[in-house]
Amino acid sequence: MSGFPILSLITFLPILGMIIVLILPKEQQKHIKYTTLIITAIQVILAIILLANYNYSAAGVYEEKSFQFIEKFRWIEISEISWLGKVKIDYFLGIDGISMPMVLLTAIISFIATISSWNIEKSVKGYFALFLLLDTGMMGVFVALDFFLFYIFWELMLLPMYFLIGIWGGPRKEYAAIKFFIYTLFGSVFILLVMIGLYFSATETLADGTKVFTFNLLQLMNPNNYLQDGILSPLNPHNLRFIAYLALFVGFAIKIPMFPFHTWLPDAHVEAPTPISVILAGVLLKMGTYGILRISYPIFPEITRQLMWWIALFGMINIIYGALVALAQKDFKKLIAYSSVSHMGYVLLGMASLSSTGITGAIFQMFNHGTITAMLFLIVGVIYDRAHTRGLNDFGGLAAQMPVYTGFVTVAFFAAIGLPSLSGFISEALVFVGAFGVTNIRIITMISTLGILLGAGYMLWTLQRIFFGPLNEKWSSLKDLEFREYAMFAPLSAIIIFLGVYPSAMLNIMNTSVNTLVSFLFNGQ
Amino acid sequence: MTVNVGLTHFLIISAILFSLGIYGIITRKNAVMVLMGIELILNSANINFVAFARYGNFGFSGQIIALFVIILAAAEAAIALAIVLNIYKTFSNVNVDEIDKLKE
Amino acid sequence: MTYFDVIFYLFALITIISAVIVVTTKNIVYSAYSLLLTLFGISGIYVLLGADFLAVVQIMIYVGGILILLLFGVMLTNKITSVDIRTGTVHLLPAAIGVGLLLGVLWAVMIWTNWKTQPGEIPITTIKNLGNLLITDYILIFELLAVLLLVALIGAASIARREEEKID
Amino acid sequence: MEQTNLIQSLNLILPEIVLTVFLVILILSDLIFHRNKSIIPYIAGAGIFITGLFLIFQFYDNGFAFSQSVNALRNYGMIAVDSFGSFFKVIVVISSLLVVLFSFSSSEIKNTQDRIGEYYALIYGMMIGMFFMISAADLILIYLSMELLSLSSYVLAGFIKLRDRNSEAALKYLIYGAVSSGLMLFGISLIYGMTGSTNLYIINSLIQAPNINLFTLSFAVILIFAGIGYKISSAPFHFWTPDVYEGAPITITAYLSIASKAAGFALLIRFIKTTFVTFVNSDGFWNLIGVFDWKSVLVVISILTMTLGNFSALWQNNLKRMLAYSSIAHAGYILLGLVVFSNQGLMAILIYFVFYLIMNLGAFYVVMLIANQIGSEEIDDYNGLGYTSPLLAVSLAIFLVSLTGIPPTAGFIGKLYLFIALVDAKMIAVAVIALLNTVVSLYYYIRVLKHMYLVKADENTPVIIPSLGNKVLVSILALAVLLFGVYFSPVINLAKSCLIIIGL
Amino acid sequence: MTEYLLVTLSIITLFLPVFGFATLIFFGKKFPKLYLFEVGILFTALIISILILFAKLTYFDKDIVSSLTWFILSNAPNTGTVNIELGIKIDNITAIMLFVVNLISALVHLYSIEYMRGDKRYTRYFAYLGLFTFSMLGIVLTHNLLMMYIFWELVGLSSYLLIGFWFEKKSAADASKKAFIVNRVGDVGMFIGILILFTNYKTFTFDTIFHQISIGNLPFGSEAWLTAAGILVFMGAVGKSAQFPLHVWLPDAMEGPTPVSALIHAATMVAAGVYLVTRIFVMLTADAMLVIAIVGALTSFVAATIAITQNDIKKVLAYSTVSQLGYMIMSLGVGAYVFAFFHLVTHAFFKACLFLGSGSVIHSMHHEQDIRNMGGLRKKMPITYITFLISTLAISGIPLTSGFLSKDGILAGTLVFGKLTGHWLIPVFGFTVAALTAFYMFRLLILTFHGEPRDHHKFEHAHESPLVMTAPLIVLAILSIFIFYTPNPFSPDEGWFLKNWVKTPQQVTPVSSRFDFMKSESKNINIHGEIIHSELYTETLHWAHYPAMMLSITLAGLGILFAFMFYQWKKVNVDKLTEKIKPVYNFSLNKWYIDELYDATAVGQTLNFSKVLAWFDNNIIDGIVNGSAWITKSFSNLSGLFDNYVVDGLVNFTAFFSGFVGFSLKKLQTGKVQTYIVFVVFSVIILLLIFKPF
Repeated sequence: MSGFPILSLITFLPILGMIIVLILPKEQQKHIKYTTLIITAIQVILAIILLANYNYSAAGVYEEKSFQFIEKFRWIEISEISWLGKVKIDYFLGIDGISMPMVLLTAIISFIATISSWNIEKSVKGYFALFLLLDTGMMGVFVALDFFLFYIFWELMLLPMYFLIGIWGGPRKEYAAIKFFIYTLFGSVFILLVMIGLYFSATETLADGTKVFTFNLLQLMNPNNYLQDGILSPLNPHNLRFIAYLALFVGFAIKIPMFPFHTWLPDAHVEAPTPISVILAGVLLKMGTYGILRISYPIFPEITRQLMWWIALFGMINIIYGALVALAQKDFKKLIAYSSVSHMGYVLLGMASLSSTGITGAIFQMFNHGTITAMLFLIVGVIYDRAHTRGLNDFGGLAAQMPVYTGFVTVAFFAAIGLPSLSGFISEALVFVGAFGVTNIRIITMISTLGILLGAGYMLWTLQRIFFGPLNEKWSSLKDLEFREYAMFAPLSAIIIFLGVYPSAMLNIMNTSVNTLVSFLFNGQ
Repeated sequence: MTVNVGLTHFLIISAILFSLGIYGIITRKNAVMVLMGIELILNSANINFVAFARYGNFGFSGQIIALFVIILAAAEAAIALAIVLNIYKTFSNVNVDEIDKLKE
Repeated sequence: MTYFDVIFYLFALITIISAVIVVTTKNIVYSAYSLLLTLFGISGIYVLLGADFLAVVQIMIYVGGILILLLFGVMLTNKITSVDIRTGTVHLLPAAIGVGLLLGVLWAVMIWTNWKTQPGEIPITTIKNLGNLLITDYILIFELLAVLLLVALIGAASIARREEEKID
Repeated sequence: MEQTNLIQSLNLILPEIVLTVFLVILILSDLIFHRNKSIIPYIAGAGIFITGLFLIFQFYDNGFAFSQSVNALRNYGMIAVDSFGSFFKVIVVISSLLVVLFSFSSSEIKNTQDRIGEYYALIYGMMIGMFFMISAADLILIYLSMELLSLSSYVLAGFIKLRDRNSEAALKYLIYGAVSSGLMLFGISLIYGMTGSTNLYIINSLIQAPNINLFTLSFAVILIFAGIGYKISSAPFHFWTPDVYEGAPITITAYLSIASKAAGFALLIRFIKTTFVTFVNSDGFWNLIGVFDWKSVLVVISILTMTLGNFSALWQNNLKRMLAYSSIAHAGYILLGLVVFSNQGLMAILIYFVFYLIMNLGAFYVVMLIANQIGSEEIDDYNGLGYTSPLLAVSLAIFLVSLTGIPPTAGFIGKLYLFIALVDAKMIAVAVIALLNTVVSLYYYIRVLKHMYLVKADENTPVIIPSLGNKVLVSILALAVLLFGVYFSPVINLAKSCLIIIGL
Repeated sequence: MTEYLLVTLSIITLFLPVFGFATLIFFGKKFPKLYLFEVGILFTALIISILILFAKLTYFDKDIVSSLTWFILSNAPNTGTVNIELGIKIDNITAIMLFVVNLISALVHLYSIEYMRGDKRYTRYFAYLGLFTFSMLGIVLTHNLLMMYIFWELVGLSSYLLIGFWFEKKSAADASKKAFIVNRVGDVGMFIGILILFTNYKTFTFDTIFHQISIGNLPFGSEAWLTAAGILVFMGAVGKSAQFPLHVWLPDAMEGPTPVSALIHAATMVAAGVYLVTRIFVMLTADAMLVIAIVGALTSFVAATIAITQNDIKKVLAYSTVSQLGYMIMSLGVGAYVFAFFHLVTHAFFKACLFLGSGSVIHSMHHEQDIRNMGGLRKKMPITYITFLISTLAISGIPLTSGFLSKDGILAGTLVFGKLTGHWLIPVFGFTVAALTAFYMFRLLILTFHGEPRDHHKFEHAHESPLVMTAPLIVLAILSIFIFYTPNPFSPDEGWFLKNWVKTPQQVTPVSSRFDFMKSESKNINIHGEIIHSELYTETLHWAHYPAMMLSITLAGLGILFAFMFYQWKKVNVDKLTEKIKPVYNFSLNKWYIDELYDATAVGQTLNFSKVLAWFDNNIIDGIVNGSAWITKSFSNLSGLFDNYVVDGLVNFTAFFSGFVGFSLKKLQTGKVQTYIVFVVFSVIILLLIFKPF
């Protein structure tokens, strides 16, 4: 399936859906919901088609020809300007082993989130319109190979997110929304700056031999493309690459969120409506780490090598710190929020190892954390819909009341703890194996393993406080899951268990690309 | 006074007039007085033009410019007066410093 | 000390003193009249500078036009009970400081700058040349001024004209 | 001044002439149809449109008009017609056209139906003034055209009599304007004294003389800058802006915020480029004459302007006033394009103006439509508007987001090119400050969105149903913002072709 | 009988239970009778495992290994691709363990049918049992560390589920949580150990790792790391097998249903730790073994001392279990490999029997667990009594029982160790514990079954349990007779069990890092068909055989004697005695205050720390990063105006700052035009002075 622009389709399909939703009169809530559902379902199907046609041996990472489903054409073309040379911006999409899992994840999570949005009452039309817009933004970030395009998609998500939190959120929604917005914008202005800096440091040689400045990520990865005096070019003796790397890293770290930039996360999560928390935790957090892997690493390999210890250190802090803070939470959702801080720490640690095992683990962890945390937030949502409280101490003994629900909860929790035969274990194990293999971060890795213990600590404690012990009579009327909720939990649990038992399904996708990335980091192309 | 009157003397006059104009504009409450201050400024500029033209031997351009400025001053004065009248209609006084509904 | 000088100092004195009165006296009518003096003084200075036509214009337009306008303004915007219509003053101190500094700067500028000067005698007649310039080099500005006056006319009329409008 | 030259000159300023002619027509028809003046707006619109056509026809013409015969360097005219000027004139024309369209549905203007002729006549006056400002190459012409612009706008600012804030705006505008133009005139007189000429090109050649007195020169330049800075409302000469913008009728506020700002910038750029730049080197950077440190002055002023604008805007509860401050902030951003003193930056400015025109006018338009209904621009009256009148709210949101400069809106592209220019000139620090300013600006823009969407609609939330025409116009503007956000090469190409400022 | 068939069979046994688990989980609600299906499955599994045992012991001398690639890691650019393998290894130990696990599991299933009858989550219970059996078999069968770890965690899960089976009881819920987390502590160590090994050998498979070590390829090239790896992996065992200091979870685990305690917390899962150590035995350095030995000895002693004073029948058994596990670990530490494993098996049988017996008692006493309320039950429930007696004899190490054989071996081992290395403390511990064990076990027996009933009401209703419950008891009791293991009740060595089936493997650790007595020698003299470690060792073992036997019998006898004197014939007034030694008594009664210690230190401090951090996070980090909120808040209180903006999200220092700046800036906008002009004049002058060009 060459020719066919499947990536554009999967990216812009939601926009189409949004238009349909906007056209539909706001009374027909059912139609609006079903439209969204169908759109996202098609997305999932498309993602599966992508997977079916995916070439496992193609590396991608830095060389254009081995990217897959490439769509590339001149988007902005500005002919010769004497002092600036040609300006060109490409519409350049393509996926490799690093983005493929993320595309899958995005499709799945959006679909699940749509289902869980079913009980949205307030101005349904606007909600789903924004939801679909957000969907496009997320998908776009993962398929874009042009920095400019990437940035557009990256920012595209901000506004829908702001509204989705701000309008449909909890009591302190406005605060949370603005906080999220300001934080992310603050981060992305740095990205923007680095983007412009890179633009002036490297040129791409066109077919006709002319050199033009470029936003093309793959070209920016090639050291030969850099100008002698570009501010960010390695050839320039006093270049600003180090500062640029830090700026870029901060930009991404805020999204991850990396300690100490994580404080927007609990607020946003606690206030956001369930489906949005799902999206936020399931997909948005991954963009930070994805960005680092896709942009920071290959464009600044030498500085990456130089800073790996620090990245690992922050990974460790995230793991331990997140877990400890989670231990002290009284609010179910906040606890989950901090648990994702901790889990994203594993991703950082894995990436810091710069070994293919570690990075594979990191990407796999990104995927698994996506599914697992999504499930956890859905769980919170279910209980909140019924009881309208999230206090960990308000419950007790629900296991007897809602056995099926408890079953799913157990799966999710133990997956989060990293119980073998569930997907979480494999990725965490790979992260540790990879990181432990690197001499200078071995100690950090050893300390990080405490995360496993603490994780078990807060998760089981929660499980016990909410589901075990004598049934709190107040809740003796709670219903067990209904079909719609089955439909959200079942697929996720299935994925979690399947990948736990047969991880190759995901690992094979990444292997080639990750190896290429690692060797690129150390030996260049 | 030994030194002959030269360019500088005229310039000094214009400088003084200019300063006085500014002073008037800033200090006077009555809008009409403020307008008078403006007129002073314009005149001081005019003196400059004419004086420079005279001593720099720039031909008549200086005078022409002064001419234009005078005409312009007239137009400006007309409009200014109209606006002041309008203010008087609405605020029933013309004290510039009391007209501060729009602020911060 | 030539006649020229004497006359100059005379006019200068008139101008400055009356200008000072203009901006200091409490009584609006007085200041209006002393503005008249100032303008006279200035036109006299024009004469000294050999701009006779300009001097005339100054008197005609300023004294005959603008000053009258201003007086009308004064009259129309005050309930006239007596001749002395007082006006207050505001921020004197900042004005004093600011203007002092400004004057200092100006003074320095005026004295120390080496202006572009070259000897040349006062022409006999100015009107012809002025007329020439007006319709050659400065025709554009001349025309533009016409437009400006037109617009000013419309504008002034449109505002000053009294009619009943509903206030929204 | 021989005939041929005059003919050429007249040819070159054909658009201005057309404007003047239509001004006269307007006044006459105002007298003729004094019974029913409903036709006047159409005439006005038509006139502007035709002017636009003339402008397009000779878009790329360039040359000097009205050369002076007195001095040796005779080939430098009072007016320099070039594509740079044409570009800004087009901006002016478009904005005037839009403002005329706005005025159709502005309730404020409707109330003054029987003075509608004067209203448009004065707008014409402003336009003529701006046209001459844009292409003036002679200090006196600059001064007079600025005065023409100012006088008309004084009146327009106070056009709605008997509404106190209107008249107050007019008075303040008048006094402030008169003073700053007085300062400017004085500055001009000093320059005249030093060089004996008022023609920028001649001045340019003369101020390179060694014996020039730098102190006096810079004093004069600063005085002149006070005049121009007041027009582009850049700190510290911006104080009139919020008051006048809030007081004036919305159509006029919109017009001031775009057209006269544009004219002011065109004037500033031409003034600096022709007076203080000797040549443009191969990289497109301008070589300044060392007599006055424009770079640092402008850096300071632009940072001051944007910071001051943004931070004061944080506090505004009146949307018009907030937009006033935001327009100050944007003046700061645009100045950034100038401080790099390169064609790169100039291009960025041109691009920015196109987008700024659309988004700012759009914002004001929506504010006006809402004000027509509820007669107020207080942010609190916007609560829940997003639910009762979605179209307006959405488009306002789009405009504001674009003003913030977030993709995928045109505003982002504008900012992007400014920052590109800055980085290209290695002025990273300034770029960072500007970016942080953008973040700050988010606060107050987002506040409006918050009031419109995050506050639920209640019974006293107005339901605003704009007429079809308004709907169409708003949507066109909003879509344009989005469209240019993703496909902007035509604008870039246009801007690129309009960098010619004829000079030495 | 081909290898292939054997492998297939073992895989079938492995997956049968999990199949049962799945079925019950999904269809249990609809068809409550499905539990019978599960029981059936287990007996099938049992039969198969018997087949395997028979086949392995008769037809195959060498180990059977079979594996498949699970997933591929390609460690470019470091070293080529690494295959992560799943695989099974069947040697004699595996075969025997398969049988043991399946047997006890099957019996417990059978037993539970009656014991758990009427529970509201009846089928769920059997499902969990199935899950557990699966995981346990996995541990037994696996041939690599990763799978070991995986199933390790899975048994942890199933034990978590089963301990917390009656989660309505808070104590039960707590116990399950405690069990899992305490186990996790051990697992972290084990995980790091595994990491060390994998990082060096790029494989998880035991044999490959051992081969690498044997060819002198040490982890990070140093023996220290090898020791570390050994000890770290051993930590896993410390957790699972409830060794000191992580033994605290096991007694609490008694909150689970009694059959579960029998299966998981007595016979099989807790033994997994021992099994793990037997697996990695060959790579243990001298230091590692010493550590292990000491841990084992300590555990057995501590547990025994605590057991003496417990009054809950299950608690006593629990501590006896801990203590026995300590024995096994200790014996591995001292190098008595075979006896460790031997004891593992025998202990599995008689301890299961004891627990099921106690279950039967509790069942008939309507869930009365306090032995002070029992007594005289031997008339009411004879079968239970007999079987209980036999197992008690066995655990106390009285001749003619299996327990005697294995224990005696272990004690001999310790004695040898003491003689050869001079660590005499370990045998001392060993023998003391032997005495104590005999004492407290008989104390339990006497208080429960002998004497007069203390709670007559309960006594009236007491009755012998039905056949489904007694049958397992009988089976297990019989299996505690020596005859199944050796013809000569006084020399285990002559038994087929030790003679043919279980052999001490050869150490692979570098010679320099072994005990002297473990340095293998070329000279090969044949005593009982094999050389354990070195000739020296064998000789010493011979020397130690009889002394050890005598000593152990005497001590056990003494223990029993005291027990009878205290509780049967009341020669000594126990209460007076306890009064005399109150502090010691309380110390023992309160389990050495270890739980309290942990709560005070590790757990409590972590929680406090986390609270501190949470506060830190909410205030400081939030403060430093997006600015100190409290400044803003306090300011906002000052001006209600500002409040509006706090809500609007300006709640941070930058916002506070910008707000403040904005506030002061807009103050400039006085609305008085003349003020503006003052500003203009001044700014003109200032501009001039700043940028004056000279």
